[in-house]
Amino acid sequence: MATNEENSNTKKLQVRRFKPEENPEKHYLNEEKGIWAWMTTVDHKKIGLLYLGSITFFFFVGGVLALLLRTELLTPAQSFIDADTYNQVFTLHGAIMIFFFLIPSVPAVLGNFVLPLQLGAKDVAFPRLNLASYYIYVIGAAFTLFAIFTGGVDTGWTFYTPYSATTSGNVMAMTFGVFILGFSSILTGLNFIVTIHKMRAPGITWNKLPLNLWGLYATSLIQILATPVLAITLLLLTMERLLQIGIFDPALGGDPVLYQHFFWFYSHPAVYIMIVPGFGIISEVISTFSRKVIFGYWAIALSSLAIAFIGFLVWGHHMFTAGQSSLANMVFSFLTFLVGIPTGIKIFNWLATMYRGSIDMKTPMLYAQVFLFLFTIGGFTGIMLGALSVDIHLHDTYYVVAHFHYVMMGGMVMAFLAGLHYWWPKMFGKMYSEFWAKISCAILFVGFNMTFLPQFVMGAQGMPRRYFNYIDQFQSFHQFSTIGAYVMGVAFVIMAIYLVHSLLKGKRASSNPWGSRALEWQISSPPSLHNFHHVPVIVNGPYDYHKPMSEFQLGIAASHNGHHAEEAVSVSQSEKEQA
Amino acid sequence: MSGHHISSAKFLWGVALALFVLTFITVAVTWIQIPEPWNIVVAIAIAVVKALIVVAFFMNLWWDSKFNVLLFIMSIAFFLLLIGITLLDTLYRVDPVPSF
Amino acid sequence: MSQPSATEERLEHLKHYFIDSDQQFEASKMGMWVFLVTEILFFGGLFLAYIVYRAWYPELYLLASEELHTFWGAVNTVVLIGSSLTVAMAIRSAQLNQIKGLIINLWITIGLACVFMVIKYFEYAEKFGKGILPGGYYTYEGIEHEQANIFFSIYYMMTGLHGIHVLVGIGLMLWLVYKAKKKVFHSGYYTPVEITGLYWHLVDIIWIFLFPLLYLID
Amino acid sequence: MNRLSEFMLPPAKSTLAAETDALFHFINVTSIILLAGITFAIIYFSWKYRRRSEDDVTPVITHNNKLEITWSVIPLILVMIVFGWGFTGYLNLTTAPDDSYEIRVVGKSWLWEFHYETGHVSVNELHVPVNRPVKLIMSSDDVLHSFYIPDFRVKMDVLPNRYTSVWFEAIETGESIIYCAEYCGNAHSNMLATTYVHSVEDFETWLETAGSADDDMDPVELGEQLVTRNACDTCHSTDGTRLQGPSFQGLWGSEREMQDGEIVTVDENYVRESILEPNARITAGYDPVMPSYSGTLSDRQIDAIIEYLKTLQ
Repeated sequence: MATNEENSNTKKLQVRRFKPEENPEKHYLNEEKGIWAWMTTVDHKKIGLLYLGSITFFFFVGGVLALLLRTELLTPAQSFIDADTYNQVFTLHGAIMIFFFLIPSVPAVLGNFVLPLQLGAKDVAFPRLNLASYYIYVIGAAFTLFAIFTGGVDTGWTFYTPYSATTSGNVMAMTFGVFILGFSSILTGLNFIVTIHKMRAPGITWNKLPLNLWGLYATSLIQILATPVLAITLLLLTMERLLQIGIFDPALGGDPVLYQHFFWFYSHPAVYIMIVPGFGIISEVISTFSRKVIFGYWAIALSSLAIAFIGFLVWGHHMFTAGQSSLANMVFSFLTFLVGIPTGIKIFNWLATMYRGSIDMKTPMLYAQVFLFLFTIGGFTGIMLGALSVDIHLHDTYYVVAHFHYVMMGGMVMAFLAGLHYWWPKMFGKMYSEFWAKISCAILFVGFNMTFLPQFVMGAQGMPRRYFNYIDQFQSFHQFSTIGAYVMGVAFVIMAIYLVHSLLKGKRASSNPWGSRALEWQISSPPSLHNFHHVPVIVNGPYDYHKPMSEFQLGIAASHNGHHAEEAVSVSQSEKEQA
Repeated sequence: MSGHHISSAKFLWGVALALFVLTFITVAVTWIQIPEPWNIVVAIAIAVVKALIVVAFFMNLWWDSKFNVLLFIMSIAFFLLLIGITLLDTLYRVDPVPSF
Repeated sequence: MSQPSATEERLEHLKHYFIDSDQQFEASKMGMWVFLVTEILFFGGLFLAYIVYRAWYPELYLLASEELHTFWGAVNTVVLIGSSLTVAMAIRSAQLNQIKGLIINLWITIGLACVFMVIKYFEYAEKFGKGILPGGYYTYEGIEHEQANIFFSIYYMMTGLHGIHVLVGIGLMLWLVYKAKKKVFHSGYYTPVEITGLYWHLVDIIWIFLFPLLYLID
Repeated sequence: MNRLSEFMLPPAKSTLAAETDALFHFINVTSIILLAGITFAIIYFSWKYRRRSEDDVTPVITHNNKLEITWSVIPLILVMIVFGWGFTGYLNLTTAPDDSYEIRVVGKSWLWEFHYETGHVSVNELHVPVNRPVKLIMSSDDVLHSFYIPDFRVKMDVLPNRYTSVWFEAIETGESIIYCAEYCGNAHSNMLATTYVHSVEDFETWLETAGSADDDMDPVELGEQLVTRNACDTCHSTDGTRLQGPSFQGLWGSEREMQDGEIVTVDENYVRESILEPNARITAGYDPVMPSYSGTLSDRQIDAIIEYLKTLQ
């Protein structure tokens, strides 16, 4: 089929080879200087780095909050903070990690940086909108910080009514902050969709699109379809507090379960906003470090879209005990299991890609393996929670806490770290210490499992979540878990040290340290301000490791601005050799 | 992929006229009391027709790229999903009643 | 007026990362459609609340909609459809390089939008006077239904949010008039007019649904 | 298997617990087998196909539709089994037998009230007969709560505007803990109660005597008991510690500033008002979160609590 298509509307192009410049003197990091140039940049790479700085800050804050929680839970009764503080801390840990770290992490940081590079474009379609989305994020964050310092919020990140409508504290500032943040997410998604459609380099047909971009594309679709519903939900909640409109507050005739429908219609797909771009990264990393054609390209690409779609139909599995109708429970349980299938397909395809590959266990690959293991556990425990009768027992216990940490942290954060280590040389033109990176990864793996495996057992034993005090029976589990959290803390400190060291004194990275065939590795590290001095022309798929590197560096000299994406291209053999 | 469709003034007036007529009809049918639930069905049907006319001929989706059409359809589809699945809960609740 | 060379003027708007005006125009329009998707789902949430409560309390909707004036709702529908027409005419003018026509049509649109808002103002004022205030401030006793306040909460949320969109639309039109007077738009570049038009039509469509759903219940 | 079960799950003390547990173990075992396979593949491939030289050539294997179908269909069959199993279990968990013994449950921040057909109300103590289906019809007075007995594998949210229910049939006498599983504010984690499963005769006796047991008690002693039994001490300490509400120590006869600035002497009238209409006047610095005990405590009981408060100086 693919060949037919190519024959029918193929365009002949005269191309030559453009070898990437090694150790470029001028690149995007030094071409424009000064803090003002950074704050007003419309360059997608710099905006990606601005996001990287911000989410690192919030990850640090959220992480410290997590350690506070774990420390408090060392003893069954109060250890060092009171119940009210504890409730605020877990609310903030959840809200910050989800809205300020997980959701923007892969799309806004790595996506922003890599997407135009992988498309062979000079920037995203709407660079100023891209910058605006960053500042919207900052304003949203400012509102949230304002809420923290003016009374705090103790509702849990889910803001369930009627508690959130009646509790004291500055819930309005917080929900308003998250409301604003939603627009940042929407604008990023909008930008990516249009960019992927309109700004592909000649030859990047849909079947040559890197899987990372399929992941980002699916994510963007979820962002634009789900986030507006969060916006209206939070707006209604704000109005509930401001004007007592009563739609969600039973004291005024409203229905709290309706709020949960509103909330989870966004917040379940949001889980896929977090994890689907991670799938994209893992596909890139596994193929690159196995130096092998990805197995089942279309299976992986389409399963991302399938997950994005089915992910919209399953929100009610957060509400099995909430008092929704049995019919809804049945339908939601059924649909929930269907999400498992495309997820399984991905895992098996990745394994098949490794089969007979040439596997180089560099840090990104190590993280990808860790991802595979932890995410599989997260997936299986998801099956457990999807089963209606078992969920009745496990709902709102530590089992759920452990499950989503396996998916979010074991899945998404590991994928993010894989991506960060993978693209780090491209971002900064520096290598990091492979030795310390692996040590840190190993410690993180151990610490993670120490923290969250005991929580599965506690949860199955009946330990409810969001508990400040607990019965003595659970103390040893909690203590083990807390030690694990500190081990993870150590891993992140090591990571911070070697990454900062890499920035300051790291070895210069070559343009393509991993020997990847993907387009972003065929330009210098770090890239120049406008990415490409030529118009890249793509003749092979991004994972065609059986073809020589020279065929991946083709292009036409830049005689004009951007490029059209529509047609497939073919380059005759003689031209290739000429190159 | 014609992004620059130019409609004639006559055509645009015609579209507006159709919309005015439909507005009149939707008000007029409330004078002849149609029984529940058909009155809602008729009202919504007319609104859908009006909306489609606006989308197709004022917003030029009729001549627009397939993907923009797809986007529009997708938004409606997901909106219907949101409503349809939520109604599976809200319409089918059976609450117990205490006997004392 | 000095005559800048035609090609130079035509390309002022073109960003360096686009190949030509067409690509830029297509990208902007697709971006606007994506944005409209989010708008539809944003209002979708309110429609959901409307439908859920209507299914629960059909009699409430019958009672409460009697407080709304079908006549003025219908007038507002006609006004908004008229403004959709003038926006479409404005785009046509821009496409044909008729800058004067563009400006006139934009002014008419702004005028109609203001008429809409004025009518809305009188409707609101009348209800406020009766004690039909949003949410917890609801004091009206003419409707014998426990959830009467919720109908009007939904009413105020829907029409209020729609009204805000109309105000934003007016702001955008004023900005377009300003730009048009500075001779920014011509047949080769009228993207802002086109995408503002798309936005305005969506505002119209939402009202097309709000009108029967809120006013025409009997 | 039993050992593992004891480690992973609380004791199964209701008729339906075993069914839930069976599915739990089925998913666990299947998952562990599959996880072991996947983990083995990861490690084995990583070692077997490790890079030996920079010039390694890898085969071009783009896809295999048979494989794709295999690893789609087999998991699909497995999850459909799990779905059917879970759904039938759920139907059993939600369909109470017609002859169930009914008890009304009211969740309040932060205590559980149990109303019996005799009119008796117990706080944080659920008494049920063994070997007889018990159906709880539940509602909340304020925010969302969730009624959770791990030993019985039942859980259901408790809503302010609707009734919800759970049912179970205990298979042995003894005690089981009740948690609130839906976050409900400051003392969420103290909103615990206990289920006492009695033999049928014991239950009948308890029900008959429950209301009148404290008739001939000394008021101070009764007051002390009532403070514990009615979960007052969840939020009001008796040793001066600040919890969600003011401590009882030194409360009696003292002057307190209210939120609106009014100064109130803690006397009989004020204590009575605070128990029956807690949100009428709130001490400055505290939130209006206490539920009303109107209908739960009799006049005599309130008097006893007052007598007890007088002793806490």
